[in-house]
Amino acid sequence: MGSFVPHTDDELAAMLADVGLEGLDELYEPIPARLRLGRELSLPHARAEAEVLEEIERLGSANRAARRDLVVFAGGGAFDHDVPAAVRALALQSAFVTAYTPYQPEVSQGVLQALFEFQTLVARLLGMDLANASLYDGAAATVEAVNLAVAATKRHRVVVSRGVAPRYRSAVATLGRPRGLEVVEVGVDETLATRFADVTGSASALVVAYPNAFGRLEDLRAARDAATALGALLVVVADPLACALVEPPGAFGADVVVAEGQSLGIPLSFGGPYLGLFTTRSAYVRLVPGRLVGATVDGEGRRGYVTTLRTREQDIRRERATSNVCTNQTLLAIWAAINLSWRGRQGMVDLARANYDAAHYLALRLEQLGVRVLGRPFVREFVVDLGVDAAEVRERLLEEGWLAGVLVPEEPTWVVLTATEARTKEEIDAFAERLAKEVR
Amino acid sequence: MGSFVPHTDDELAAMLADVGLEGLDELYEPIPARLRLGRELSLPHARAEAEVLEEIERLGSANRAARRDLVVFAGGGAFDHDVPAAVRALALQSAFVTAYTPYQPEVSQGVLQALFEFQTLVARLLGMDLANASLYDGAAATVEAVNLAVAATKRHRVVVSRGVAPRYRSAVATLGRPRGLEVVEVGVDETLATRFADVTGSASALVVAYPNAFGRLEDLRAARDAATALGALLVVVADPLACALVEPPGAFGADVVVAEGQSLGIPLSFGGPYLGLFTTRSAYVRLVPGRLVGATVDGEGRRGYVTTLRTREQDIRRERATSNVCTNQTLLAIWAAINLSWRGRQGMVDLARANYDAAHYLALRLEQLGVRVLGRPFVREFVVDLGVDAAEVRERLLEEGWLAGVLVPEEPTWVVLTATEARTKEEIDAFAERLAKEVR
Amino acid sequence: MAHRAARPGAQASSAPLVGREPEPTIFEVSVPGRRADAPRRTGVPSAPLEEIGPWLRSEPAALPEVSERDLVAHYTRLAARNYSVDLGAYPLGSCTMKYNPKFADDIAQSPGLARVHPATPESGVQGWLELLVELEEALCEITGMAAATLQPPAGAAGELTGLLMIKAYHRAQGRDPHAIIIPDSAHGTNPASVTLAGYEVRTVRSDDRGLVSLSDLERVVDDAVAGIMLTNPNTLGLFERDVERILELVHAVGALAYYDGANLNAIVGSVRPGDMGFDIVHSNLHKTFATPHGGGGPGAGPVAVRADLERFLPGPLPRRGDDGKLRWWWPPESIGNVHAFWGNALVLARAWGFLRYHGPEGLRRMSQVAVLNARWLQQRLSRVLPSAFAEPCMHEFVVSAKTLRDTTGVRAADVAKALLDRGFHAPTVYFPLIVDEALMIEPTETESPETLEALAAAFEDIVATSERDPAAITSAPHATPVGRLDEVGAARRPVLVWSDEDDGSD
Amino acid sequence: MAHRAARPGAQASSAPLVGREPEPTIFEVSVPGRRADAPRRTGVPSAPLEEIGPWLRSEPAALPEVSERDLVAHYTRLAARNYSVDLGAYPLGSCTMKYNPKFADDIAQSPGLARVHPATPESGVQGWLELLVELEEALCEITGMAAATLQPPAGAAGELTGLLMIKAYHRAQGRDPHAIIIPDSAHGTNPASVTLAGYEVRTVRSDDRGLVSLSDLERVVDDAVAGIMLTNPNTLGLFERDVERILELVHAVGALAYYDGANLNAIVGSVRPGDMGFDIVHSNLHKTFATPHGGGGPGAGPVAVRADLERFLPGPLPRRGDDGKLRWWWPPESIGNVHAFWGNALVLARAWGFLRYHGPEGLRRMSQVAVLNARWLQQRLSRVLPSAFAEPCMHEFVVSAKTLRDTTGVRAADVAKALLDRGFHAPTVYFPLIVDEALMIEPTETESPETLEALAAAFEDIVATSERDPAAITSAPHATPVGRLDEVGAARRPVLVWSDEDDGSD
Ligand SMILES: Cc1ncc(COP(=O)(O)O)c(C=O)c1O
Ligand SMILES: Cc1ncc(COP(=O)(O)O)c(C=O)c1O
Repeated sequence: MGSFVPHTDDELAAMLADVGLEGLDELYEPIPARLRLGRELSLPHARAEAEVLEEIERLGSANRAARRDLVVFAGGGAFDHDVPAAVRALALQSAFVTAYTPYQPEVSQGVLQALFEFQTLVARLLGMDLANASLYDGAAATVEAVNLAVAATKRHRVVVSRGVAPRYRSAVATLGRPRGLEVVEVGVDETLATRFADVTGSASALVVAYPNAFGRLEDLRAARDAATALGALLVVVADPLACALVEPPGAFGADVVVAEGQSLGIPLSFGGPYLGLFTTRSAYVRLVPGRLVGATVDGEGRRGYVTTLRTREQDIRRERATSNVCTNQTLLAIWAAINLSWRGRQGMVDLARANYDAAHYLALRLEQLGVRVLGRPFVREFVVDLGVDAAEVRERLLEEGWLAGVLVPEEPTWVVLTATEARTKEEIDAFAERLAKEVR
Repeated sequence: MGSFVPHTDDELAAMLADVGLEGLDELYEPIPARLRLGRELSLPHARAEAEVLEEIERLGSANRAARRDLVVFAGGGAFDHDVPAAVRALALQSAFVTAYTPYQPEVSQGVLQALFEFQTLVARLLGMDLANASLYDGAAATVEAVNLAVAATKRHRVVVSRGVAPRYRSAVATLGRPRGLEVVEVGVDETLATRFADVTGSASALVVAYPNAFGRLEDLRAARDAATALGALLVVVADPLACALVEPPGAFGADVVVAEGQSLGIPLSFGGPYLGLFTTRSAYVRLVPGRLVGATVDGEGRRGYVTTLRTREQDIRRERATSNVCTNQTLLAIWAAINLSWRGRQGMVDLARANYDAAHYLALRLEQLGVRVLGRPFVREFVVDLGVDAAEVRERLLEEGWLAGVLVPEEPTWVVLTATEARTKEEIDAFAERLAKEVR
Repeated sequence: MAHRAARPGAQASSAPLVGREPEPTIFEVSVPGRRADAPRRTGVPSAPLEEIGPWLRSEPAALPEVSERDLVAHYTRLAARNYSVDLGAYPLGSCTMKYNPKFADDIAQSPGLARVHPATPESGVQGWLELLVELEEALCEITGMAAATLQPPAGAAGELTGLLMIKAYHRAQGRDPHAIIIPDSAHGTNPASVTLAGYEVRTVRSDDRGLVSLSDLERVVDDAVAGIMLTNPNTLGLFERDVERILELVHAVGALAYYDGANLNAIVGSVRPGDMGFDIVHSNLHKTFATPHGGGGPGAGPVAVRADLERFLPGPLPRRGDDGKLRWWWPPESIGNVHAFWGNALVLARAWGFLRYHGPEGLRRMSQVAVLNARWLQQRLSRVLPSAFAEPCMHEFVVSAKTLRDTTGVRAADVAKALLDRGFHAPTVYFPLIVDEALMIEPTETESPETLEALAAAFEDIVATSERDPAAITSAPHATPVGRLDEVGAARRPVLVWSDEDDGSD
Repeated sequence: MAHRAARPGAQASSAPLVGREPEPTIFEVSVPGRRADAPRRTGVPSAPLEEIGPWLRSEPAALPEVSERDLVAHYTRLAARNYSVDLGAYPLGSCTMKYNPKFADDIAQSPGLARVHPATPESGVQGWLELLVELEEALCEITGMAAATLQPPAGAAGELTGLLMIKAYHRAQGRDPHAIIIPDSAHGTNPASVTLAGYEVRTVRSDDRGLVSLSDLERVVDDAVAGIMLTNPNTLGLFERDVERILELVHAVGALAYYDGANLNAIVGSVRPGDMGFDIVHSNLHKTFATPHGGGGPGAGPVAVRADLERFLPGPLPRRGDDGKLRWWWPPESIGNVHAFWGNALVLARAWGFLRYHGPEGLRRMSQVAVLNARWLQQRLSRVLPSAFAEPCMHEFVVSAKTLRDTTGVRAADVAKALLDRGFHAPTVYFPLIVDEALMIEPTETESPETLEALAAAFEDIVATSERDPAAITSAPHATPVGRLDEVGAARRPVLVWSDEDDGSD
């Protein structure tokens, strides 16, 4: 029987005697007998760790893993980036991995300072005044941005561009509608840009993606104007890597900028744990969801860090908290902070550029092979219309070791493609040739 | 151009100016020009770390790795054991990995205490008074044991059993003969036990393996008597895992017990880095090669650890040092110490027993299939005589995913087989069936 | 009662290494032009930037410029400034800071799991889907439920998911009651989630046993009630023995009962929320099933439900088809997705491994000993720090430093800080809100009797010192990298990002 | 000269975490019957023990009995009590404690390399053999040699291997000269290896330049000399500019010249031992090519030789056959094997990766900056700690605390200890033996100018403090887990293993 209980039988007996009991089962005697299970759980028997790991290897070999048996040309909020070895090694130090939320700052300066650096890095990357210490993922961050806008404007109508990723839009609906939000969608034009002109009335938030889920760079000046006309906050769902190359949403007057942080060096991980980035303007600091770390000093004037503005949080403010988030994604925030520091000022630009180059080369090759590319201007994702059922094409190409983009629910013949810094010219050439064969 | 030089060009220029130079090349001007290379080294161009790791994956896939594409039934000083995840994680903490030899004990208590625990664990396992803090590998430890015996007895004749692993015997010859040692070998009988009766004359050391390289348990009482008759020290090359199950050499009056420590949880690693274990009796402490860690106290009476009896070592004693060893295998010693503590008192017995069971089950299955097993009594290795060229059989079975034991240089139709705790009944059954088909 | 020899098996008794200077921020280590990265050569030609010309960033983001060497040193030192379970005991009540097995780290690193793109078609993720199905089944067996979603990335997200399902359930029946009952001892995420789900909080009081007051419950239950959220054992570490009666009252008005699984570590293998009558249950895998907390996440908060609620679960769910292949399936009345993908998948994989390692007996033993450790420590401390309630505790207990404060001026927060000096993490303080000077202590099953003894000795030493020299305790901690920090100042003038002008140390 | 702002990029300036108690040994944490391991179920039947009955161990070895949780805490805390390169600068002369890149850790963990049994037939290890061949070629190009063995697991093992080849070479020519010349500044492994090879040491003196005295060399060279061992730059960090003349004298009597590559980090890509005229060269991969030192190993000390010595190399060597396949090959007059298998293979793989990452320019830059850093620091410190010799240094330099001692009583060892308090590791002290109160400083190329400045400032502070308050320095260190330890007592009554009775702290 495996377990991490250290007690020997003798010790258990002695402790039971100390508390006046004869057996472990007696610990549950205060509980009405009919509520007690009275049998062993029906679960697989215990295994040694080596056996568990062997099972994991077996399960893992039943998956198609990037760079092992799959060349990935899919993004959609999950990109096949190189993960620097130093970043992984530093983030996975047990002092970070096995710590709790920094409730006792005197013995949590490591996590707190890392989060303070994270907040600074993210705010700078997205061009905003401040960032929080992480949310669950890009979808959750989008939902929280809407919540902030509702709280700030006291309006319940939310306008969301169809350029926002489908599962982010549906998360806004899942979590917003039950509490009475009216979620209105606004479509895109033939260049795949949001039709801001279609937006009318008043709203708490105008939510737009930058670049959008089709890869198209949106006109954030127009978005700002539209939001202002609505009396709404401008909420931008940004691609943090693209923001190293293009003006960040903050430069266009966005009120809240959120993002999926996976591109900041986090492994694909079948979709999680990822990292929700949340940034806003100083004016809204007291409406920010989740944890904020601030700098301060101790009695001797030594610099130190604490979680701050705690009265926004659920454990203090309870039903009037800005959010219910408690456990968030700290370790991934630390991971991203280390990665951003490893990449550095010019390195992030170069990385974004390498992705730009790879995606544009793929688009060029496809066009040369007669495939139509939609959604320019783009940074690193673009749409091709295959003219045939895209899901079937992806299935066929998967067998041959290619992940041929992500699907677009509303457009069954489209795929959104990308190519990261890890894709070689040879891989792109071969993939373009192969994909072009499927296109009608 | 990759490098871990942090300096920017501006900084290099400023530093060069500070030391009165104009370019980096000028740093070498004191060196006669004709000695300077004057061209770039002819080496492959620089690569990003991700590219280096991809090359490594490519090279690795051109190897047959245990548990990936090979089921290992070979030992010979290198066993396919489970490595507990906690052991790996703890040993590979950067505070251990990236430290130097503990020259400054006040900031090296981590490594020093780990080595002190290692010494204690190894001495207890092998039943000896004391252990040093590691040597390169089992072969080097055997050579050093002979050196100790020569220094202790001032005799230059060394008697080595043919039961000692071939490459250990040849290392003794390689490193002993040039300095005038006379290395005499003594053979084994039909039960594969050393013919101690054949040993005559006088010697500095009688070197015997326990169990020997054929897996056969030697009679260490007879060995002790033979050594005493020679006026020699009894040097035993032990299997540290077997010693959890059988009486350790110390119990039979061995003077020096050495071992290959790979079985103490160190990955197969294509043969290295492994770990030389070296233990002896207190009487010989001043002849011990390499590092010794001792307990002591600081000025406030706090317990602490230092390297001690340093006058044996090369940096102090120079040409009269007990050995030339400087850098040894500290990290592997820490690794083994953690592993021995994880396995624990009963766990090591159980592990040895699991290996005993697996090897004996394999032997039984082979015998049932008509294959003759040599070398009883054995703990976890035994010989089978295939009756055909063993190298060719191994080659064939390799293609099918089996590593069919290790060869015996003197006996081209023999293989030495083993089965560890990681071999399942199904693997053993299948392997025995397959091997039996090759046997004449 | 026998006192064992105090031996600090899991106590961070190690002395410090070097230096007492604050660690500079990475921005202060930065030097213009310095780099850690080195580019790949993929052979891909460079593309002209004209296409995005009007959008081009005018100035690169002001990220630091450091060498890999300095980055490694910086973050190695930051790690050295942080307490963790691996360093010592962490009796932080409600948080279940138990030992996280190392083999689970290998699971999370396994390429066959970690390198999988979430949008890979089903035929390319059969291994993952199998793992998820098995985990779902195991959680259902443990909680006594019928189906589960693994999407919620933490307990609070699970709560919200559950509340949205309660809403969907009532609406499907043409009803829309607007209130959720929670006890006054509830964790803050409960009321916060209630609000986010568009509900109103109704509080039910605890009685002097520390349990839900049945009479108060009768007062607050009516037709407007959509559900109740309970933790059992509750946040005082006490088992709500009236749970059946409570749920009866609630069910009688057509409301559903939600079980906050944060305290599941007390009962695994012995008692099941489903058998108590709950309709919806979340489990915090980062507590009970020992996925590490990561300094505050990632976690996972799967939500399991009774059979007739499966149709409302967030989608998609992994299900086995007739051909044996696993597919994603959308429950017919699904509330929608609550995560961009399938939840914190690698956290789920860790928990799967934890369950496989333990097996049924190991899991039962785990919870039993969690309770025994708490029960023993509660009794051991009763002389110096009396429990807030008389009931024998389950896996955690709440003591009150009220008497200590009244006699010495030393408060719960001071006791906590003094514990840090003694090589232990502090308990949870001032929660639950209904106990004055609360210290909530949860030793977990992975701490040995010797460690419990050392912990008790540390508490005793703190109380004894408080009586002798209270200032020594109220000025604690002394042995930490920084002393007590000015939290008021931090909130009054928030410095949330680093800037050259304002380094936060003025 | 310009003073830069001191910024502790690689300085361990972090404050301590918790506690100042010594960490107990694992034996003290042990409890009878406690276990961390859990057995596999392989289905293999248990075999009777009769066969080994007479041998059975009467009592299990007295290993500790601990939980995984306590083991993890123990070794996590031990790690927290150790300085390392990852924590801060380590200017330990002769040891080349540079930053070890993290991607090389991934190489050493790669299953395709790490899970290979050394006795796998050649057809199953083609990847490994290719790696070894490429590493051998690269080391030959870097050292200017023709062939190499990768077997020696450290520098000292390389030395002995080289000396055995010298012996084999002479014997093949029917000669057997018995002496090896080494300078008085040589590292201790040199004379120790000479003895182990069955040779006699002849010492050649250094002159007042800090270089080999040519006149003394003429005195000691004769027919009985089998070879010379030199480090160049030498252990004073000075380039032996007369190296050609030295080797000429040695070669003239038929002796061979051995290059101790411990200081190779000074010259890679700019100067090659082969071009200087050396016949045999070892390189310490754990120094120059940044494989981590592991607290004192594992290392690797490959030995490269000129073409006509290949036949003596330890075997087997990996060689490519006509069919393109790689095979093990035994040199015809091989001295035999010096390692049980093929050397510290995973260390070799790390170095292979380091070389691949750098490429030719990166390697040249690496050594250039190693020299620049030392040259700059030597000059920067000259006011407070004058160099032992006037020559401009290469990658390291030796200063003397003689004046400091004479004026304040503060010795080199005290300076070293005081540096620990200031967040740096200490330099090498009292080596080479020919310099009074020697402090040997090697910053390496991976330390930034800002770190050098901080290091210089720390030295200056120590010297200034010595002048003002010498006791503050002679009593150092103060900020470390333990103070100065009683080394004399440790050696007088050695406690080398733990026992219940004798816990070493009396
Ligand atoms: C009782 C209780 N409920 C809910 C939660 C919230 O869980 P999470 O932090 O996973 O969101 C916690 C967390 O500590 C808790 O203790
Ligand atoms: C000059 C010199 N030679 C030889 C050696 C020995 O090398 P190793 O420790 O690898 O055996 C060293 C090690 O520090 C050295 O500095």
